[in-house]
Amino acid sequence: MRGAKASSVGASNMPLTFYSSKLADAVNWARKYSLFQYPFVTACCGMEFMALWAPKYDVARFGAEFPRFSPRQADLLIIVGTITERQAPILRRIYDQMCEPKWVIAFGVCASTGGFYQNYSVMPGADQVIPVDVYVPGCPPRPEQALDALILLQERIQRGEGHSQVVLKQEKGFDVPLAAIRATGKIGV
Amino acid sequence: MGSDYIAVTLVILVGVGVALQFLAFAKFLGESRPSAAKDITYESGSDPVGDPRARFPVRFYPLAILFVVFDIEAAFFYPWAVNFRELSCAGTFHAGVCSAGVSFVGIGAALAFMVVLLVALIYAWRKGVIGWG
Amino acid sequence: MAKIVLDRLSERFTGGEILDTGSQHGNEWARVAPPAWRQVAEFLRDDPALQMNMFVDLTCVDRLPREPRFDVVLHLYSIDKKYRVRLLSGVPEAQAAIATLVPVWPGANWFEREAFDMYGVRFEGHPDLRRILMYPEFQGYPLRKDYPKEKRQPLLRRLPGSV
Amino acid sequence: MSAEAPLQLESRRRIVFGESDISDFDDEKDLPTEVMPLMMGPSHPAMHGTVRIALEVEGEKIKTADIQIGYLHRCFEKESEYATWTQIFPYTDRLNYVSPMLNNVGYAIAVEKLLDIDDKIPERAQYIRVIVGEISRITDHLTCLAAGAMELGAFTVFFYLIKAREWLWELLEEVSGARLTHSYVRIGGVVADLPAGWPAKLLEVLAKTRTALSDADKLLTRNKIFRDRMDGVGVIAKSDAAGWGLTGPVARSTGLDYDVRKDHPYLVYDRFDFEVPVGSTGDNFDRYACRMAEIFQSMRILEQALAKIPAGPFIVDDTRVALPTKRETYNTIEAMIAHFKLIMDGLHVPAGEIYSFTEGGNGELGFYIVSNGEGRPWKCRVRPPCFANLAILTKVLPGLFIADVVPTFGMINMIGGECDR
Repeated sequence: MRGAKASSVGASNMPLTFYSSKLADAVNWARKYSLFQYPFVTACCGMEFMALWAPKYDVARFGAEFPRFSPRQADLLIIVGTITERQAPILRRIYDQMCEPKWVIAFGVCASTGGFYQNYSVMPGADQVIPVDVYVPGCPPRPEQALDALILLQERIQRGEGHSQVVLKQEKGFDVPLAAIRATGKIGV
Repeated sequence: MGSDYIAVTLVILVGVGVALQFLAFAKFLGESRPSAAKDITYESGSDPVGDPRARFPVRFYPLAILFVVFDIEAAFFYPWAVNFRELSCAGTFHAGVCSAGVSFVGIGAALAFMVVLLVALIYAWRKGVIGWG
Repeated sequence: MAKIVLDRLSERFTGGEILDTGSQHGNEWARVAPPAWRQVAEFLRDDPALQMNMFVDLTCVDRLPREPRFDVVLHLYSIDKKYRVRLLSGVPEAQAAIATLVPVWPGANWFEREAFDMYGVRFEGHPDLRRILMYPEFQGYPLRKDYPKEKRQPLLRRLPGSV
Repeated sequence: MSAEAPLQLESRRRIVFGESDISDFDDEKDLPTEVMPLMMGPSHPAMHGTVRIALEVEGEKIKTADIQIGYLHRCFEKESEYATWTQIFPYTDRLNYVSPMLNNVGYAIAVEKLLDIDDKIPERAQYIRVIVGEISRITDHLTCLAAGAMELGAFTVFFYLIKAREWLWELLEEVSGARLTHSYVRIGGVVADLPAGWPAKLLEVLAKTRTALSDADKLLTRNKIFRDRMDGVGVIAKSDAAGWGLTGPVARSTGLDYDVRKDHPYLVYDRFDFEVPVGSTGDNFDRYACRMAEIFQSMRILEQALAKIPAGPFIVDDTRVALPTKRETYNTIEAMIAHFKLIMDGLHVPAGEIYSFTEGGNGELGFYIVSNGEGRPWKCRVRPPCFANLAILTKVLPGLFIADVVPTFGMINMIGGECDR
């Protein structure tokens, strides 16, 4: 077992940190294997993305194959293809409407940096408007790269380094918002 | 007789318990950060236009009512089906054996019920309520 | 692919509407004076010998040093006769405007909107002349030679590091 | 109570006691309804992510539809003005990214005509271009039908057809090195010869694809639900087809028999016999049937091409245009100089204009290229077939239901890269 990651709660109440980090690991484990993706598909990478769902490179093996076409029910936003300046507000709107915790994969070079379209209409990378967790190079990336990116993201989620997880830690002081413990400071309320 | 009620209450308790458990997980273990941008209605990424509370054609209403009527009609068939053999037995019906001959009450009750609703269905159909015209 | 198109045109329009004709790499082309643009187009569609009924393409070429600066280029095709022709018409930058062809071929609608969006050539009489590819807040006409390639006009950016 | 008030009551009474048919309800006088604007936006599963349709809806019926595109405008023309003639090939891959080879071939033919070397292209290169082009056409139609069926709920068909497409992509990957963005064609021929044993694999894959297609066909073609959603929906009249500039399967489904491979044969298409499937009513089902039939015709072409392909060079050996082979470059000074000049100065196309057109996945894919003799094109315009095919939806959509937008838009096969360029 990895050493219990000391969450930011004070080290004095040792059982609390041990308990909360174990629970955090458990919760992150649950999140990592039930990612519901919102496929924000725009361009050629979409064809490779279809191949990802198809029997040969099946993404269902990683528990992330169920696409949710509403941001309300999704926690993983996969940006597949080129994001143009006209698409940017729409991408930002979809990202805002997703519930935390949420993660973002920029699938393909165009989503990561704009690729070889450096011109007036293409936005140089989706991270100009939203924070991205995992960048996948390739134009289009091979399905194996996409699966690798998914595994990379799952490891980040397990370590609690996802962007929205980090932001939450900064704002609320600990990884998993154990409202009950936070409210009373005691375990097993 | 008492044990039946215990079984039923147990089923209800477990059902409600599981539901509440999921709600508790969501409330205590999930992050909740409401924001203005999150509350805007989702209209495929675009700014929502128009007001959803506009007046829409009346056709939706009769169609919905018809659905409710025939859905509940289907629900009535379950108890009838469970007791069908008992109802169709003229005499007393005990442990799967009917003492007297076959009575028409079993099938008749359902048929009467269906005919009444069938007439309503035909009337609605001819009025053009079903389908969009 | 046939000389007959150019011959018919020069027979029919003797009043100087057809400035020049030619054939290059197997394409017949004719340069038309801008005022006669609609008239020549209608003739090509309605003439029984030509019947140019398929609207293929309409675009604009920015020949910067040369005046008139913009060339509106129209490609037509006759399905039954299998003739093809290219009509060019020079339009100066000052008042870059030409008659619309939407009443002649409805397919011209989007192509003219795109030519307007990319080059700024106005099409008089077009039912709905607005940008088609770029967003309405975009200033300028990107495909002109003097518009720099990477001059972005972003709608939205986030502060680095912010959420 | 003014004079006409009782009349108002009168009509009210007539409705309540039900002497009138319900269809009278809908006229504006009795129960006026308001039109509700609805955005079927870019980020929508059925809108391929790049089209927004601003609908005005009255209950379920669409009154007006304003199709807004441009969400995937990647400035192909502006990029091609800053790239050399050979560097434009990767951009052409990403035009109609469902059938990239057909774009490569279309662009290469246009530049070869400008260079006046289109008659010096070796036979083998032309055959290879036809073969990889037809494979790309099959993957185009497979993807369109798969996505169209999935949007109507037929997920199994999606898996069958995408599995078939996977086999074909593997073949193209063997030939060109990439599954989707091949950049395999060069000016003057192709970049490399077919690998050994490849034709045998192609024949085997064609057999497997036929079984996958017959499975999908059994699931869909006589399926009542599918037919109800497709028959008589989104009808396009044949008289409209030419005026709107429709080409490809969308035009052929209306009965307009126009296929560039038959009417203006290019490469070696005139040596193969194949039919052009033509529909009759121009509704969604005809477009589906045309694409399905075209796949089988493309397979026939492939089999004949594999039988007749001659041996020989796969690229023209004119060093002004094509790179000499590696062995020559290292061994002879002339090839070294030619190789160096071609890499450093690039290709020089004589000044001139050309509009060359080929049969792309969605119809007539035209390249209008203006060159002023430099290493870069002055203008390289693409005539996108699906741009014209999509424009007619503004006329077709009003009157349909909201649910009918999905199959109609799916069968038009609008590809973002090609439509917005």
